[in-house]
Amino acid sequence: MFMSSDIATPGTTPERHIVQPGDAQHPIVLSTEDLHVFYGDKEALSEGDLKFARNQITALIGASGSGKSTFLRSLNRMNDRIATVKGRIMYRGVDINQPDIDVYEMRRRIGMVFQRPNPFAKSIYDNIAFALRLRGITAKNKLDEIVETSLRQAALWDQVKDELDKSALALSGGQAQRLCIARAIAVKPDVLLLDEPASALDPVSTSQLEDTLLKLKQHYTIIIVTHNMQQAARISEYTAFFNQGRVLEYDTTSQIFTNPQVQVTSDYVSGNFG
Amino acid sequence: MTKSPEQLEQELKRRSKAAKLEIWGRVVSFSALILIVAVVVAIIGFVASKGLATFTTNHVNLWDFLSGKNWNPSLTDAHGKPEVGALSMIVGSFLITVLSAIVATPFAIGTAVFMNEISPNRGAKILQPVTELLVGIPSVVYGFIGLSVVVPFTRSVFGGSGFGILSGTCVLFVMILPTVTSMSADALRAVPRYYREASLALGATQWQTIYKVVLRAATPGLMTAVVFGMARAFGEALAVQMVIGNAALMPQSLVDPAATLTSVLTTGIGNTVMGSLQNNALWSLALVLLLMSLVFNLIIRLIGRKGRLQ
Amino acid sequence: MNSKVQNKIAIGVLYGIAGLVVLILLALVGYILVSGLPKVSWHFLTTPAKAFLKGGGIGIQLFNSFYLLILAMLISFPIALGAAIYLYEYAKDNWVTNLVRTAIEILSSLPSVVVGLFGFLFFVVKLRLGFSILSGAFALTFFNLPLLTRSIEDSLHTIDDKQREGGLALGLSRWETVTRVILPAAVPSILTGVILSAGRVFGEAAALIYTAGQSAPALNFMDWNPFNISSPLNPMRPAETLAVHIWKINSEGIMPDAKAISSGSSAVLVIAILLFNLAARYLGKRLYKRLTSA
Amino acid sequence: MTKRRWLQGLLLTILVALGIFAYQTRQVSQAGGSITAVGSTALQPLVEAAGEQYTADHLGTFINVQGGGTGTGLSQIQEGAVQIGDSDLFAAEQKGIRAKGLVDHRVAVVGITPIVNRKNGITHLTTKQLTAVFTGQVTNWKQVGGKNLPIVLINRAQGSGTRATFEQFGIAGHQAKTAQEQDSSGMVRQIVQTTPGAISYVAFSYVTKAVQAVSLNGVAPTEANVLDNHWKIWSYEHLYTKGQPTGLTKDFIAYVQSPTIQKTLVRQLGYLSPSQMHVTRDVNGQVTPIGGTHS
Repeated sequence: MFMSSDIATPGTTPERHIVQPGDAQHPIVLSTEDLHVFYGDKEALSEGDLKFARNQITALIGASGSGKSTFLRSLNRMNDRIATVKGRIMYRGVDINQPDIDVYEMRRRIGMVFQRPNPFAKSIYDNIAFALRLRGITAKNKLDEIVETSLRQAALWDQVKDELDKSALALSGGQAQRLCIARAIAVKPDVLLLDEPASALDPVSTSQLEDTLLKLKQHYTIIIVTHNMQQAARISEYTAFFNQGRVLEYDTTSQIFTNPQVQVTSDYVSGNFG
Repeated sequence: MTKSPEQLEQELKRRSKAAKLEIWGRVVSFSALILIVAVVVAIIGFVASKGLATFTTNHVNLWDFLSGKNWNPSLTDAHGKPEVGALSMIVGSFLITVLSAIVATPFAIGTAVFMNEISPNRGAKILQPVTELLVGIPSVVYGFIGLSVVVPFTRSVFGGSGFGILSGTCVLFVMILPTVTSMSADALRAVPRYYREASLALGATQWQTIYKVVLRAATPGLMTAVVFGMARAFGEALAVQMVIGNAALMPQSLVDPAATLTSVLTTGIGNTVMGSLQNNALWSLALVLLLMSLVFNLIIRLIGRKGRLQ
Repeated sequence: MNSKVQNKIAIGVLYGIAGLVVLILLALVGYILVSGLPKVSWHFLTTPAKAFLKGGGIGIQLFNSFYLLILAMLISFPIALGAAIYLYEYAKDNWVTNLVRTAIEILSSLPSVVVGLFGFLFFVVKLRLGFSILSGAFALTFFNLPLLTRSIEDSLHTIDDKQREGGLALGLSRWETVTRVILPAAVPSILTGVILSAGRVFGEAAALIYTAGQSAPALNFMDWNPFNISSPLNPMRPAETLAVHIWKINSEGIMPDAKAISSGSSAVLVIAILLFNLAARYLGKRLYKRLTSA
Repeated sequence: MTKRRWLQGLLLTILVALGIFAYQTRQVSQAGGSITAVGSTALQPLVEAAGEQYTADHLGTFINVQGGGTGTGLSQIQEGAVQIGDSDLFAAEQKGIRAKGLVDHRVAVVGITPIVNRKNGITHLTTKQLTAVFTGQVTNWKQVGGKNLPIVLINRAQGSGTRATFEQFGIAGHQAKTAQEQDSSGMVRQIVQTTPGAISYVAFSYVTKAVQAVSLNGVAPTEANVLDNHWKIWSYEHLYTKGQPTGLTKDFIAYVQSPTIQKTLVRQLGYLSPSQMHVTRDVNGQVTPIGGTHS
């Protein structure tokens, strides 16, 4: 079922190795075609052609500056103001990289969580509820319900249920990050983009966060940028390896870590990089 | 979840409430900006048109204006030209601005360092409110305190009339102190905490950390604060006017009466007739002020750019 | 050892500087209060001024100052807020934006007498608003806008970009993000800016001499109908403020107790600004709490 | 949401209703009209006080009196932007004013005297000495019979009426040396009072015990001496109108010139009334005795 698109001459390792993920249970939700990202004249990302399968976790790995974050942020057009994104981003059959796409509506379906927890200077409750209110959900019981489910899904409910009206700024790093996840899933997105969500967290919080993500997978399609290769190995089904603004290898996570096809990938995952 | 792509595309292309709000917000905030720009353009245009009239309608030589030392617009000199030499006032303005900045800088930065690095608690509780309070004291009041305290003091210490650049410097020093202090504090606050931690971890004392790390890192911000204070000082009118003596003479010493652009402008503007040479000449002074604040601004910007490059 | 001594000396010097600054400031405020407070009484605060006899008060001027301040703030705050939002959140970082910023800052360093004269020629004469509170409020707006815009922009700058990203990632528009997330978080800092500029507006004289005027006709404090000329609320009446009053009696006052009135007024002005600061600080804290929690 | 809308609507309605109510119930207070007088800050207290009395007597009128300086007053009356321009000078003396269309109404006479700091040890001077002092020919008080103190000159701002009068009649038309300039009498007095060696000039009403008024050529600066022009440094205070005044403007000026004001306010504010004067003086300084009753 994997359609390999290796570009290589027999006997040597291929220069690129990209597979097609997904199956009947996990159809493709999001894919990029011929994606190029420019910062000014500088091309930060080229040939970023990837497909993402539903209810799976895909990890994007690679060295700093390899373009993985740029790629991720382009997916829900968070880079619109600072970069030029060319190519197509197909979301369930619709190219969302068209100028007349309503980015706000689109971002409600493709949510994002950032590297550093960024809870708003509001109460825990309002952090989650206020975006819903702006979208017309004002009934108190409905809001309460969504807040609770989101917090439960983010595995934060038990810790904060008694202090929902406390300022979110008082939360610890791990809690704050989970609040950000709860906030993102409260608007019921389809795809969840995570940009190194654990890099600012301690090991315990990190592992809690990973558990949470594994549970969230049932409901969402998750794409996560990570520096931490063990993390990628622990939670993701697929892994894409970025190098110098290109995707060099995309395969199942186990393949990438046990049997990488491209030399650079092999060097990177084995720690011989650079 | 089983929507056809067409259906989905339609949904995604429908303009959402957020998009509508966004347009509304852009329009509203842009109109506010346009309004301010209109105000700025109107005032600058107004000053420029009046100030340039001295040279266009009254045919004063620009160089005579900038280099002449005699300010007596109602009189004409030996050649039948009006005496509108602004040099003494330009020099006066510069002297008083630079001096007050020189005096205020160590105090302001010292206070900012104290507020930010040494005793943030006391800084926030005492210093900040006090400096903010000081900004609110009207310049008239500063002027009168200058008149009743500073001027007699300089007179008894340095002789002369007490009026002059020195007294003006003292008053301006206190007036720009709060501005420079609070801006310096902002600049220090912008230095990331790990700079300090890294330095302290290397065994540096607090002072070494402040001096070698924090102040260095904040230098562009601090310079901006000082230049901003200078711009303030340059444009201050009422308070300076009361203590500098308003004598349009080249300053011979710090305790002789002198004049600044603003003091002559404020003193004379009500006594001249709109459209006359005397009035236009005063507007030319305002134009010089405008250009000077442009220069100060460019300096601030240059410093800012340098800071970013570092 | 050496560096430790140096450290101690330096810290000591810094303490000294901070102490000296506080001392200067306290001496200043103390001087104003000590020379002025003996004059201040309920009578002084509530009676109208007298042109040339002793015993005049500053009641009307005090009211005018507050009324004018409120009006000026009501006009200038929304404009400055909007402009600051556009400049910081929307405008691209190019030469046009820089030009606009530079122009605004240049305006802020012009002596206020120039703004006052402009206001006089434009509002009082051209728009036929006459010497009135409205003309004064507009002139103060002109005087205030650059400062306020700049300070609000700075306040917006203090809020982390991550907060903006957070809002955008939830599918909020930039406008919603700014008004619902950024502004509430920036309230304390914006408020400080507003207090500072309010203080400056409150003490401003030169911009008002030619616009709001330097006479304070008697008011009927029982008449709150803004269309009546003797009503305190009428925006079309001339209104001498406290700062202008101080300026006026210091320059041409011929009442026998001019000096006492001037120092009394200065003390009142300083106390008013002090109260203003305290109140704004308190309100800011409350507001921040309310906006940041449910 | 709808509830909030409703509340907002209600609030708006109430506000509008209040506004309409207020507009309907406004007192038609300006039936008699309102006029604005702008100009000399020295003259402002007199016109203001007269205006208050006038409006108290004539309900429904409003006299708006503002300062701004003689130059402002004259340029605004020339523009026709105000009804009355207050001036310390003859309009013809002010540069940039075309005096032709303006009508002069003299409402007061103001005497001006040199004042010195009490420490200078000077009580009288001759015109020659005074001129020498103000043109910078002498720089120490001992040269004119005072103590050994350097002379500190304080001028009024250029264009000020007091300065023009002083230079014309006090120092024989000479131009005072460039020195400190202050734009108000109060400031001048305060500076002279506190600065040893200082000399300046103010209107009689600003003279207090804290400063020393100087006799000139043996003539003391008193009102009696002004009346018959023995004390020569005096000037008129003018209200200028553009063309002959009409309506409220005319009535108000007549009121200021009437004995009601001339005998009370004008005197209380330290001015003399033009009607008391035994002489008149024109714009060129030409003095004519009135009625020939005086020598």
